[in-house]
Amino acid sequence: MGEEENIKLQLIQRFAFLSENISIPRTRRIFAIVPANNFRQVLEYATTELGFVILCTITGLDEGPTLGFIYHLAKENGVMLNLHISVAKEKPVIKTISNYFPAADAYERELVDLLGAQVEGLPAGNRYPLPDDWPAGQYPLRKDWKGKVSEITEVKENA
Amino acid sequence: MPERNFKVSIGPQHPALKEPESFLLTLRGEKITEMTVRLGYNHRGVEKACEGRSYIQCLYLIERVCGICSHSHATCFIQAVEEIAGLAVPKRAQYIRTLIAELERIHSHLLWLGVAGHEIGFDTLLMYTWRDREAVMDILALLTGNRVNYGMNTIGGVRRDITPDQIPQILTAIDALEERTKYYVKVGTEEITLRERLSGVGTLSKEDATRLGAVGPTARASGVDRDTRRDDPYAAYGELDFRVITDNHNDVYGRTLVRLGELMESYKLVRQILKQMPEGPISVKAPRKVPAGEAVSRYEAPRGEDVHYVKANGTEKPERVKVRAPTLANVQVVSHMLKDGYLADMPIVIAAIDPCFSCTDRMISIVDTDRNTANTIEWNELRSIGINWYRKQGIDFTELNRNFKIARELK
Amino acid sequence: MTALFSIFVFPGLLFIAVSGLAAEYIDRKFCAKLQNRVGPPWFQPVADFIKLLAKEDIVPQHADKATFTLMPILAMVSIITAFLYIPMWGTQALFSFKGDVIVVLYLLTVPTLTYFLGGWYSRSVFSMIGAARSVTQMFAYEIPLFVSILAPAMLADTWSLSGIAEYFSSHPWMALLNLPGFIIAIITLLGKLEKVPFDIPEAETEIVAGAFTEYSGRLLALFRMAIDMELVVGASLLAAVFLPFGTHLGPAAGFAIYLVKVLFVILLVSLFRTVFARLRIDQMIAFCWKYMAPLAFAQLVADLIIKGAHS
Amino acid sequence: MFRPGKMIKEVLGSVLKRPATTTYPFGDNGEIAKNFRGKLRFFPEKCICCKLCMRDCPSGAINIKKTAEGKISAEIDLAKCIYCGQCVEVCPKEALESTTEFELAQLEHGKLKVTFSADAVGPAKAKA
Repeated sequence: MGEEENIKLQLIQRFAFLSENISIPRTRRIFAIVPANNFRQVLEYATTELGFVILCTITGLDEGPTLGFIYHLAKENGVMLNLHISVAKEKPVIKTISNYFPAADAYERELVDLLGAQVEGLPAGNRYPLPDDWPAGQYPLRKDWKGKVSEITEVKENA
Repeated sequence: MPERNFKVSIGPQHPALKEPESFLLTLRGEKITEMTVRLGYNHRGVEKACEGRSYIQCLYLIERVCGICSHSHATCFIQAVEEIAGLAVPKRAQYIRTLIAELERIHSHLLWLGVAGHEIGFDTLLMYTWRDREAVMDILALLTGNRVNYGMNTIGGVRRDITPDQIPQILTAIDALEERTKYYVKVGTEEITLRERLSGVGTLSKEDATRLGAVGPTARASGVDRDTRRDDPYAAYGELDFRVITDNHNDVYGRTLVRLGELMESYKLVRQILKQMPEGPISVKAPRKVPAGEAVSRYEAPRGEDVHYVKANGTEKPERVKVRAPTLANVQVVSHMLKDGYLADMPIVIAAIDPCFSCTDRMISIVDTDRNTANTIEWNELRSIGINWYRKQGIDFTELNRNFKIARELK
Repeated sequence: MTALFSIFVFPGLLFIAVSGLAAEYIDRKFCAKLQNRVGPPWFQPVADFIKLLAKEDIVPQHADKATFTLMPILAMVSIITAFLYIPMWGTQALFSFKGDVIVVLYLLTVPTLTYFLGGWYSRSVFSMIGAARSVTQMFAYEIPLFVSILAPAMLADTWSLSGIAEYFSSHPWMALLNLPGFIIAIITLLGKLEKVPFDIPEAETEIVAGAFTEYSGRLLALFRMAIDMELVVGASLLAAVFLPFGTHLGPAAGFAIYLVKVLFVILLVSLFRTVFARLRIDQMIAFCWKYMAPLAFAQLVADLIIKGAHS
Repeated sequence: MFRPGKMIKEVLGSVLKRPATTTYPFGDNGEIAKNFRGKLRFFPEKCICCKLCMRDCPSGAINIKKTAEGKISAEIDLAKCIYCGQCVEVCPKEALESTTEFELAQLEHGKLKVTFSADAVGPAKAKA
């Protein structure tokens, strides 16, 4: 039995609700769909007991009615655990994980700026990556966002 | 030195920074007491743009996320796409990708060495390393056609094969570079002013490196033994034999040694790849539509681990592409390293993570002219403001332009 | 009439301006050669100078206008004045009096002070940091530089530069004794000229251009010219004090030899600035006080002992 | 172990060497890789107007249209082109080719649009 299977078993043993939601598409890759309420337990278990000590990044997804967040965790030996949570778009509130991973700070700010997630407990700081005068309520990575592209028009000679 | 607090804004435009980003430093004399970082000046909306393009178009867009590590991003992205599409990339293509990857690492590390020299006022080192770097740039141009943005990858393989007559040329260049790198190791370890400026600067303990999630040579110089090439092998790395260089100096000097060591390893790797490269096809036919699915791809770029996440929805275009460039993981680390350092060490500490902010930010904001009129000037408007300003000063380029035009037409 | 000619044309203003530009060219070209580059064409310094003269002068809003505009001129004037006391060919300077060594060294300190004042009254952060660094650095290099030049003066038992040149011209072997002093002087001269490894006050990658950050147009042109002239004057001073060879061959040959000596010093300066990294201000001060100053004093003591034994 | 001025030997050795840099324009010194992806060239007589290149072009720089029966013209916007060479790759008839021409700067924006049409003899190019 491979290490991935092992981790899958351990996860299911601890969290029964994960039994149907873990897939292993290839070696060293584990995807798990986690209910948003249980996310912190799973994260804590994965980081402390299973040795997933590296946070690769956090991906934000627009899934229609919900916003999805994938936390890409990795072990020192290259095994990756991708925890996928979904929250309602009307109230896209997630808790910060920067207490576990200080580096998550930047990734979470990205979610705030680009997807309009509300991250609870995010330490104060500059916004990233959009400019300070970016209009409120505009979230570029949402599927319904259509920024008006200002074309560089033809330059008239000696205007 | 006056003992009062200065606020110094380094950036968005500053000679020490090759790309726009802003560091607000609070100084007490020459010591940095506080600093905040503001990134995002290079935000070009690449991730959003990918959603409106087909996979092959995305590939060239992703390749242009960064000039220096263009192959890294392209390969990382293409690996994820191939994984979703279930394409079996031919062995030879894997080897060619690895070869370009290592050549890219060589040119990137030599570039870094020069930049590091420049940041501490040692321009001679810059001139010499960049001169020698031309050897590897020539090889890259020979193999791929271009010095950067190689365009080597395509979905399902690579676009250009390595011909037998190119191999001796690569080997000669690598031998010459190895000689030179040995010399730079000597310069780095023996030249006293260089050592003085690098040692004990920007220290980062192993604990902090792990806690803050440092990646790449920055982490490895603090004794964190992580390298995606070994830990999560991709392309041909699983079949190659190489050492992961770590160092325990925990400072900029250590980072220099790690990069120099990695250069030496890369030379060995290039020789190995050329020796072991199997014969065979270089690509498989790829479908235009990629079945629904998701994949995460990791890649050890010269600056550290690059992570791409691709989600496909069964159409020609990806549903979501996420790029995590190595520098973003290291920004936190820089803030930590600069605390209580000297202003004079600021450039080299920032340079020591080999920052690449264009990678990090990835996205010009697609300016919404309706809402943002006050702050945005159209190109034409800007141009006419410029021309009129000069006219007011009594300088008019119209005549000059006309003469120029006539001269060109005559030619 | 001849006095006016000497002050404005030769060996005064015009000559030193031309040789300053030539020195900058030689410095840049040689540095490029050392770095395996092509380097600038011969007219580059002149072209830069003319370009700057044609540019707009911008005085920052919060700057002290009078000080800001006065400083470049003051820097230039003090350097030209210093030049008049340095013997070029032969052993006799244009003007000379007892104790002119002190005056020349004093006049050569003035430019650093003008950088400080000009930078400080620019009221820009980078200028102020650069200005503060200029002065901090000055305290480190001035002492070894002074002492290393005073040592030959002690040996020659005179306080006039022409006298020193005269003495060593008749005792050429004595000049060799001062070789360590020459090396100290040339290293500290790098500090005075603010060149690598001591270009801390104008470290480009840290504080943009230091005290000169806010300068533009004519004022910057004057400052740059002053720095170029300082290179020539510094090199001439070192040549007169430490390299007193061929001073009795008559004006033509003497002048040629003078040029060779100055060229030698300039090339040494270029070489040094090519092979080192820029030090940090604390390292620079530690280096000057720990090594340069004691060595300079040792030179002085050695010279005194020899003088005692000689007489 | 520590040697101040470690590079002195190296730099002095360079004085008599030929400089590594050259002045621009290159003249005979310039060397461009044979497979460099520079300005595109289009052969109207080979084109079958399948428009695969237009579909794959990441920046929408190519515009191919039939001007008359059997006559095809292509407009390539060099300002938009990112010189990736994907169009050359995808073309089934080799009607497109990357040349080694790289000095493409123009004073006027409009001159960056290059039209290739079959009207003229051979693969001639007329600047719009």
